[in-house]
Amino acid sequence: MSADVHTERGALADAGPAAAEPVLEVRNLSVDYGFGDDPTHVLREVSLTLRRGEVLGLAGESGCGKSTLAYAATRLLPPPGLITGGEVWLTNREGTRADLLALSDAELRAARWRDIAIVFQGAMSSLNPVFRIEKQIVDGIVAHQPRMRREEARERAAELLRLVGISADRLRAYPHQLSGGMRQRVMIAMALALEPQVLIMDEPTTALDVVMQRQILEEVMELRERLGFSVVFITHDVSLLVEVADRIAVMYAGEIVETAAARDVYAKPRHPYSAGLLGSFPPLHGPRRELTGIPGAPPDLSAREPGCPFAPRCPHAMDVCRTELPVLGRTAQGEDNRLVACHLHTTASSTEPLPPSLSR
Amino acid sequence: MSFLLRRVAFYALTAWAAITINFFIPRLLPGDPVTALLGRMQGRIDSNAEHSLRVLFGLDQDTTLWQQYLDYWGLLLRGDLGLSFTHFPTPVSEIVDQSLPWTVGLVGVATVIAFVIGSLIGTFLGWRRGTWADGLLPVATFFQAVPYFWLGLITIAVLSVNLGWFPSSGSYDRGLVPAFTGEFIGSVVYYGFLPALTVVLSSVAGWVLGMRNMMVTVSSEDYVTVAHAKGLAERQVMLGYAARNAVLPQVSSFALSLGFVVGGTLIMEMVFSYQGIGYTLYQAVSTHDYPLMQGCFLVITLSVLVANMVADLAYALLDPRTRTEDR
Amino acid sequence: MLAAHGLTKHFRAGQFRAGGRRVSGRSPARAIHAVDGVDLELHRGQVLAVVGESGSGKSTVARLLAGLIPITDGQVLLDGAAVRLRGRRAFRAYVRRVQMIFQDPFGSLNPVHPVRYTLTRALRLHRRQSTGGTLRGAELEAALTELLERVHLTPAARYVDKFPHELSGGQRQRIAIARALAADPEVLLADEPISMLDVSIRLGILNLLADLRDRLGIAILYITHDIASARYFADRTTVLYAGQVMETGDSESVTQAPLHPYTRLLVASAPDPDDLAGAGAAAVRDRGTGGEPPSLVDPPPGCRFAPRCPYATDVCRTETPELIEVTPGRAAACWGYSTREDRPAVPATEGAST
Amino acid sequence: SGGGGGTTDAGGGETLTVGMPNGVQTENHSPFATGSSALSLGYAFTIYEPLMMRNQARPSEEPEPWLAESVEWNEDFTEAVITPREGVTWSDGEEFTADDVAFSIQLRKDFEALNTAALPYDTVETDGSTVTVTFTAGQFVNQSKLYDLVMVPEHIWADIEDPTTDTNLEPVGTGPYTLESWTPQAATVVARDDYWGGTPAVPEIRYSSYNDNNALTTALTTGEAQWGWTFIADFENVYIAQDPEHYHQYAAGGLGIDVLYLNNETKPFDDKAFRQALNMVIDRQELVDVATSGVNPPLTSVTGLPLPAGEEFLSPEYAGQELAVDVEGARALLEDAGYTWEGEQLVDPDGEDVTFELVNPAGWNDYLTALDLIKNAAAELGATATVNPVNQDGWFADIIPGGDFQATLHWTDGGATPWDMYSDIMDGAHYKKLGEPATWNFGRFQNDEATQALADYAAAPDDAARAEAMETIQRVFVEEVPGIPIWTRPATAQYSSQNYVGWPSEEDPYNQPQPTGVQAAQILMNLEPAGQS
Amino acid sequence: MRNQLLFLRNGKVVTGLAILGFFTLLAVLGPWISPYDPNQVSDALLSPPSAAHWLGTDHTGRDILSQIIVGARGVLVVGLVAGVSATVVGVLVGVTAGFVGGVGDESLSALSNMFLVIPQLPLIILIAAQLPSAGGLTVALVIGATGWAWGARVMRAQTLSLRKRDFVEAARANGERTWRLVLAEVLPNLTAVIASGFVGTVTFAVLSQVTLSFIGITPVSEWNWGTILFWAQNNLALQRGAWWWFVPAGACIALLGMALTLVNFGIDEIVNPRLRSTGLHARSLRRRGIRPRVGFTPVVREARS
Ligand SMILES: Nc1ncnc2c1ncn2[C@@H]1O[C@H](COP(=O)(O)OP(=O)(O)OP(=O)(O)O)[C@@H](O)[C@H]1O
Ligand SMILES: Nc1ncnc2c1ncn2[C@@H]1O[C@H](COP(=O)(O)OP(=O)(O)OP(=O)(O)O)[C@@H](O)[C@H]1O
Ligand SMILES: [Mg+2]
Ligand SMILES: [Mg+2]
Ligand code: NI
Repeated sequence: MSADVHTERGALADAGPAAAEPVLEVRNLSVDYGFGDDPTHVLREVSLTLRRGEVLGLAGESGCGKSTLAYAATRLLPPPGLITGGEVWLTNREGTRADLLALSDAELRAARWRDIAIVFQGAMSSLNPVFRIEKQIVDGIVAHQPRMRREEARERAAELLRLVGISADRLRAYPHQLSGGMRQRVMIAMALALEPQVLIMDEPTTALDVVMQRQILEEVMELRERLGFSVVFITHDVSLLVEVADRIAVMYAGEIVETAAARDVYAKPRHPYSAGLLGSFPPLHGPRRELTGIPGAPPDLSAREPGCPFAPRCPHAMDVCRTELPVLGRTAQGEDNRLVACHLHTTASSTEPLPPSLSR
Repeated sequence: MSFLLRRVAFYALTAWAAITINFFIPRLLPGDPVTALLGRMQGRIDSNAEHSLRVLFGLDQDTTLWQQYLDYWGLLLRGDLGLSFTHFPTPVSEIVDQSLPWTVGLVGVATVIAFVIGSLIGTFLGWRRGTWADGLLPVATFFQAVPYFWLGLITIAVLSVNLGWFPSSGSYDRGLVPAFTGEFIGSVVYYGFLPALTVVLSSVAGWVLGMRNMMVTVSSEDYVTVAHAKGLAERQVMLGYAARNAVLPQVSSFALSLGFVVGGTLIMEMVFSYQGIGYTLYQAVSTHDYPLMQGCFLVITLSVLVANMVADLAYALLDPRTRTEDR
Repeated sequence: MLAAHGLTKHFRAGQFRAGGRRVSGRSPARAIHAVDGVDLELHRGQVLAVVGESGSGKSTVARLLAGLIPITDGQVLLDGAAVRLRGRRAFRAYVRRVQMIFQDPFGSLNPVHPVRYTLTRALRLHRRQSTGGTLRGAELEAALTELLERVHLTPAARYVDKFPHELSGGQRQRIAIARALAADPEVLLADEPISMLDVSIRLGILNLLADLRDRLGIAILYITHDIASARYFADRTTVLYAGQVMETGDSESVTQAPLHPYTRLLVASAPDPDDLAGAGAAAVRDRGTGGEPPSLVDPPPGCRFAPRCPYATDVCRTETPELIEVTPGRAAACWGYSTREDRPAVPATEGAST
Repeated sequence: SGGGGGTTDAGGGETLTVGMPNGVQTENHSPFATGSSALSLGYAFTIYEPLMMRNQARPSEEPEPWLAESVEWNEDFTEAVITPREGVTWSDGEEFTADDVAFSIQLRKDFEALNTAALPYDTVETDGSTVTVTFTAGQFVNQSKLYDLVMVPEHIWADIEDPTTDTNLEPVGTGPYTLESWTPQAATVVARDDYWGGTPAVPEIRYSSYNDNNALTTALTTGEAQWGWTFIADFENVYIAQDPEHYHQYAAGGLGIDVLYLNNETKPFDDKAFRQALNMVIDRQELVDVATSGVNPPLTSVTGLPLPAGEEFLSPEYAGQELAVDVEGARALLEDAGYTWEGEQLVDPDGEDVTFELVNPAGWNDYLTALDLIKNAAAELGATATVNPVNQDGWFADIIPGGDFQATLHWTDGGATPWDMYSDIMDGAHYKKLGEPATWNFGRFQNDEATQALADYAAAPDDAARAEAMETIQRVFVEEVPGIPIWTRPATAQYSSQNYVGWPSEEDPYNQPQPTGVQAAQILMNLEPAGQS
Repeated sequence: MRNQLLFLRNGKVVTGLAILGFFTLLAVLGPWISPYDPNQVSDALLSPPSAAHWLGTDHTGRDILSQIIVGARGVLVVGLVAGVSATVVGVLVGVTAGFVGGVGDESLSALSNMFLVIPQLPLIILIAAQLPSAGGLTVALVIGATGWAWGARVMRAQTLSLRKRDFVEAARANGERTWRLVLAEVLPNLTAVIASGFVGTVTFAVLSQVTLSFIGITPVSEWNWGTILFWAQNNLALQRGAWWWFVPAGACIALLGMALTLVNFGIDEIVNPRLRSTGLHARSLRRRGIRPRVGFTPVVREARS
C-alpha cells in the first residue's frame, strides 16, 4: 500500500486557519492487536496533524480505533497491542522535534505528561482508588521535577484543583469520595499539572450527563485559551465536536476518512460516512429534519475485505469502491483544508454527478 | 462504625461457634481416653490400672451433656481449660502456654516470609508477563501441589541426615535451657530454619500464582496506564500503583489462608518434632484427651480469628474504600 | 392506558451502590427519595419520553411501572384499574400487557443462551397454543419467526441459533425488543434503549420502535437523557429532576420553548452544532446554574432545583411547587408560573433558537 | 558440648542422652501421675527407687534387695514384712526410714487413683524398723508388684494436699540422681555424690523427648541420643550398621506374649481340632521376621512360654517340645475330625466352608502384618481367612471385651510368673457370656480343670503344689489350644557403648534394658566409662 | 459450544486433563491392571526396582507399583466425592445467599465465613479421628462438609453481581419463576466458577486425605498414596534408602495436584480474559524481539505483507 505520499502531502498542505506550526504529527501509524500469527490490523497507516493551540476532534463510531490511535501515539497501548509502523513527531516547548516511537524508555518517560498528557476514556477508573488525589497529582509533578519539594508540589496541586473549580480541601479525599464530575475534573487538573503542549482527551465526558459535560468542556476550552495547549478531543458525538473542535477528523474502521474544519464537516460533509453520521443525530433545534442513519453494521476489523471499508454500507458505492482502497486526498472540488478518502471525490474518472447530500 | 460493629459481631459469633463445635465434637463421638491410653501402651500399663485411671480423670461420673456444656462455659470464662488427661494433672492452659508461642513464632514468621517473597515474585511475574518469567509458573504449580510432609521428610533426609547441615528435630538444642541469651536465640533460629524453609517452600507458590494473576489484572487497569502516562519511573508504577492494588485481595485471602497455614503446621510439627500447638492437638486427638483437644482447637481457632481481625484491619488500612465514607 | 399517580419510591440508604458512589447512611432509617410523587400517563399509540439527568429516577420509574420493585406510595392504573401485583399469577398477567426493554443490550441477554432460548421462553410464558396448551412445535417455530421478522431480523433462520456475543449491539437490542414483544404487550417501557448503542445504529432502533407504535398501536414509555432524541421520537415529554416531575408537555414545545428553568438548562446544555456561538448555553451559564443535583437522602425542602436555579426565591426554597398547567397540555412545577404574589420572576420563554 | 549429645570424646564425664518418642512434655515430676514427664521420659526412676530390684529379663531369679533389705512373706502371701535399708538418705539430706516406706504404701491405699498396681491392701503398719503390709487376698502372683513400688519421702508428701494431681516440682528421692533442669524438650538429671550405692559413673543424663519413633530413630542412628527404645524396622541395617562396634539392641524377653485370641464359642474355633490345626501351620519364625523385623524373640515351646525367661516354669512334660510347622499333620488331624475338602476349600463336618475373619485395630502394623501371614497359613489348610482392620476405639470398647470377633491378636500381662499370661488367656474365672464385657479370657475358654489349676497356683502354699498346678495349666493349654501364642513381647532397647559400657545384654542379662522402669537405677549404677580398658 | 472449544485450546488445561485422564484410567482399571495383589506379601523383602517389581517392594515384599495403581482409586474417589459434596453445598449456600439477600444472606454468609475461619485440617482430624470407621468415603464427606465455605463465598459474590445484571431482571420482568431464574439464568453463568471451585476442592481433598492417611488417622489398610507413604514412613523407608517406596507415591500426588492446579489455572484464564496469557506466543514474540510491556507498547517495524 502507498498512502504515505498522499497523506504526507495532504498533511502539510492542510494549513489551518491560524496556520500555526504542528505540535503533534502522526505519520502512517499502524497498529496490530494480537501477538499471534493472525493479528488484527486495527490502524492502517493513519496520519494526523495537530497544530499549536488547536482543538482537533476525532470522531467515529465505537470500535473504529479512536482510542487506539490516542494510546498508540503515546505508546500506552496495553498488550497485545503492537505498533507496526509509523512515526509520531512531537514538538516540545523548546521547539525540539522528536519521534515518540523512537525514543528510549527514559526519554519517553520524560516527555510524557510534560509534553503530552492524556485524559482517558474511563476517567472514572483512571484514578487509583487507594491513594488520595493529592498524592496522585503530586506523583506526576515530582516525577518530572525531582528537585521540587513536596510541599511546593502540594501547593501546585491545590492550585490546579482550584483551576478546575474544586476547592483545595478536596486534595485529601480519596477518589471514591468524589462524584463522577469531580473525578473527571481532577483528571483534567492532573493532566494540566505540567502545562503540556498536547492534551489528548479520550471521550472525557461520555459518562456524564449533558449539564456536567458542558460545564467541563467549557472549563477546558477556557483553560486552553489561557494556557495555550493543543487538544485532541475524541468522541463519537459529532454534534458535540462540531461545537468544540476547530477541526474534525472522521475515522472509520481504523482509517481517517475525512478531515476538515469543524464547520465544513457539519455543513458540507463530503464522505458518505460523515454524512451518515451527521444524519444520525436528531437536531435539538431548528426544523425537524429527516434522519437517514447508516444502514448495516460496523465492519469487523479482523476480517478486512479489499476496497473501501465503508463500501458495504455506502448508498453511493461504486464498483471501484469494492476493489480499491480510497486514499486520503483532496476532493475533486479542490477545497482547501479538507481531505477525504472516498472514490466519489478523488477518482478523476468519476463521471457520475455527486449525490446532492455530498455536494452541498 | 457499623462496619466495625458488624465485624465484631461476626467474630463473636464465630468464636461462639468454634467454642461450641469444640465442645461437642469430642463428646458426641465414641472413644474414651482410658482405653485409648491402654491401647497406646499396648500392655505396658497393667490392665488393672484402668479403673484407677477412670477415677483419676473423673470419668466415673455421669452428668448430662447440657450440664457439661454449662460447666465448660463457666470454666472457660474463668480461663480454665481443665486438666489434660495425658499430661495429667497439668492444666491445659499451661500446655497451651508452652506450645503456642513456638507455633505462632515459627509459622508466623514463615508465613509472613512466604507471603512477602511470594508476592514479590508474583509481582515480578505478573509484570513481566509473556517473557521467560512465565516459565517459572509450572515450577510454582508443582510446589503448590507437593504434599507438605513429603517435602519435609525429603528435606530432612537430604539436608540433615545425609548432609548434616541442620538438626532434624527439636526447636532448640536440647542441652539448653530457654533464656534470653545469644546462644539460645541462635539455637532457636538454627533449629527453626529447616521447618521454616519447608513451610515457605510449600506455601510460597500459592502467593506467587495469586499475586501474578492479580498483577496481570491490575496492570491493565486504567490507573496503571495513567501512571505510565504520567511518566513515573517503572519501579514506582510497578510497586506503587500496580502491586499496591494487586496485593489487596492477597491480604484478604492471607487472612483466610491462616486456617490452612495452621493446619499445615500440624504436619510440620510432626515431621520436625517441633514443639507446638499443632502437634499437641494431634497428640490429644490420638489419645482422646478431650480437655487438651478442646484447648488446642480453641486456641488455634481463636488465634486464627485474631489473625483474621488483624488482617481485616490491615485491609481497611490499605483500602480506603472499606472505611466508612461520610462526606 | 397506563397511568401512575403520585408514584413514590424510597430506597433504604446504604444497601446499594449506584454509579460507583456508595449511597451510605448512618442510620438505616434514612431513605433515598429516588422517585417522589410522579404522575404519568401513557396513551395507546403514543410515545411518552421521560428525560432527565443521571440519577433523576428515570429507571426507577420504569422499574416501578414494570412491577419489578415494590412501590412505596402512589398507584399505577392500567386501563383505569389499580394494579395489584400480589402473587405470581397477577404478576404474569400484568407483565403480559406491560413489558420492559433494558438500557444495555449487552447485559440484558444471558450470554449462555442462544436467541432461540431467550425468545421461546418468552413465548411459552405468554402465549397459548391455539388449542390451549403451552406453545410448542411448529406453532412455536412460526411464532419465533414472526417475532424476529417483526424486529426486522430477517431471514430469521440466520439469527435464531446465535449466541448474544455473535450479534452486534443493534441486533441484540432487537432481540431484547422481540422478547418484550413476545407477550404482545400493550405497553412498552423502554429504559434508555439506545444509549449503549453506536450512533449509526441508534436510529434503526428508534425507527423500529416508532414503527411498532404505528403498526401495533403500542404505548411506549421512552426513557432517555438525550433530549434531542425525545424531540425526534416522542409525542409527549416529561422532564424529571431529582425524582420529581419538573415539566411535561408535547415534545416539540418542551424542547423548543422550555418553561421550567431546569428544562432550559438541559436544553441549553445539549450540544448544538447550529448554535456555534453557544449563545443559548452562555445565557443560561451566565446566570450561574452550576452545581450538582441535590442529595436524595435529604432532599432540599421546597423546589428541588432551587439550589441551582438562578431565579429562585424564598418560596422556591421552602415550598414544593405542584405541577401548574401553564398552557393546555403543558405544565411546569415552578412557582414562577403560579399566581402567587411572591412568585419568582422567571422570564418568558426565550424561544427556540432558529 | 553441643547438640551431638557429647558422644565424641571417649572417657568418663560425658553426658548420657536418653531419647524417648513421647512428644513435648509438660513439667511434672510426679512418680505417680501416668502421663508425667518423669514417668514418660523415665527420669523418675533415677530419682525414686523401688523396694526390691527384680531381674525382669529373668523373672524367676530372686529379687535383689534395693531400698528394702528384705521382704518376708507369710505362708499364704497375705502379709509382707519389709525391712528398709539402713544408711539411705533422701536427696535433701533427710534420712530414709521405715516410716517413709509405710507412708509410701499407705498413700497407695488411701488414694485409689495411685494404686495402679491394684494391690488389695488391708493394713499398713510399722514398728519403727520394719513395715508390715497385709492384703485381703494371697499375693503370690503379685509379689513383684509390691517390689516395684517406688518410695517417696513422707516429710514432703505428707504435706501435699492431693498427691494424685501434684506435679512435684522439686522432686526429692533416694535415687542416684537429682533433677538439674527441665524444658519441654528435655530433662537433665545429675549424679548425687551421697548416694547410698556409691557415686554413679555417668555424671549427667539428659532425657530428650522426640515427637515420634522416626525422629527418635534418627537421633539414635546419628548418635544424638545414646539410649532409648523404639521399634526400628530392619534395625540391623538402619541402626546397628551405622556403628556396629558400639550400637546395640537388646530385646529382653519377659513372660508377656502376644496371643491370637480365638473365639471358642463360635465357628470355626469352637472346634478344638481346627484350633490345633491352625496352631500347627503358623510359622513363628516367619511372623517374627516379617512382622517385627526380627525384633521379637520367636516362641519355641509348645506351651507358649517364652524362653529362656520361663525356663523355670516349664512343665517337664513339654520340655524340649518345640512348635513346628506341620501342614500335613494338621490336615491329617482335620481329616480325622471329619473335615473334608472341596477343591482347595476346607469344609467342616457340618458341610460348611471354613472361613473366618481376623481383626485388629487399623494402624497396628505388626499385628496386621502378622494377621496377613496367618491368613496365608490358614489358606494352606484350605480355610479362607480375611483380615479386617477396624477402628481402635471400637476394638477396645466392643470387639475385645464383648468377644465380638473370631480371631484377634492381643497381648497378655507379663508378671513374675507365667500365671498372668495363662490366666489372661484361659482363666474361667474371667469367663463372661458372649456380648458381656470380659476383662480377660476374651476367647471365652471354659475348662474347669484349667480354672481350678489357675486358682490353685495363685493360692498354693508351696512350690510343689504350684508346680503341679502349672503342669496342669500347661497341659490344658497345649491340648485344648484356647489361643494361639504368637511371639514374645520383649523389653527392647537401643544403646550405644561409645561412652559407657556395662549395659544389660544377651551375654549379661541382669535386667531388661529400657530406661523407663525401676531397673534404670540398676543399669545406671552398672555403667562404667568406656575406653578405660 | 465455542466456550467448550476454547477450554481445550488452552495448553495448560490440556496437559492437566491428560494427566487426570491417566490417573482416572488407573483408578477405574486399577485392580485389573495391577501386576500383583497389593496386599500379597512375598519373599522379596524391600527389594529395589527390578523387572519383576518395577517400583520395588516394601518391607513385607508387597509390590509398590501395584499399591500405587490400586491406590489411585482411593485418592480419586475421595477427591471426587469431597469435591462434589463441597461444591454442591457451596453452590447451594452461595447461590441462595447471593440470590435471596437480606437476613438469609447475612446468616448464610456468617455461616460460611465461620467455616472459613475455623482451621480445616485440625477440624478434619478432630472429626475423622473420632468417627467409628473413618474410611475413605467418610473422610471425603468430612472434607466436603468442612470445605464448602470458600466455594460458597465465591459463588455468593458472583451471584450477587449476576443478580443485579440486566438479563436476570429482564427474565424476571418476563414473568419467570424464581427457581428458573436461579437455574436457567444465574447458574449457567457460574459454570466456570463452579468448575474452578470444584477443582480447587478436589485438590485440597486429595492433599488432605493423603495427609490424613499419612499420619494414620484413616485406616491404613485402604490403599491410597498416603497409605503407601504411611507404611514407608513407619518402616523408615528413607533411613533404609528405600527411595522407591517413598518417591513414586509422593510424585504421583504432586503430579495429580499439579494437574488439578493446571486445569484450574486454565479455567481462571478462561474466566478472566486478561489472564489469557501472552505466554501462548512467547516463542514467536522472542523470535520477533518483542517484549510485551504495560506502558511501553512495543514498536516493531517488520516487512509487512
Ligand atoms: N486487545 C484487543 N485485541 C483485539 N482487538 C482489540 C483489542 N482491543 C481493541 N481491539 C479492537 O480494536 C478496535 C479499536 O478499538 P478502540 O478502543 O480504539 O475503539 P474506539 O474507537 O476508541 O471505540 P470507543 O468509541 O468504543 O471507545 C476495536 O474494533 C476493537 O475491537
Ligand atoms: N436499588 C436501589 N437501592 C438504593 N438506591 C437506588 C436503587 N436504585 C436506584 N437508586 C437510587 O435512586 C436514584 C435514581 O436512580 P435511577 O437509576 O432511577 O436513575 P436514572 O435516572 O435512571 O439514572 P441513569 O440515567 O444514570 O440511568 C439514584 O440516586 C440511585 O442511586
Ligand atoms: Mg475508545
Ligand atoms: Mg437509568
Ligand atoms: Ni503504502
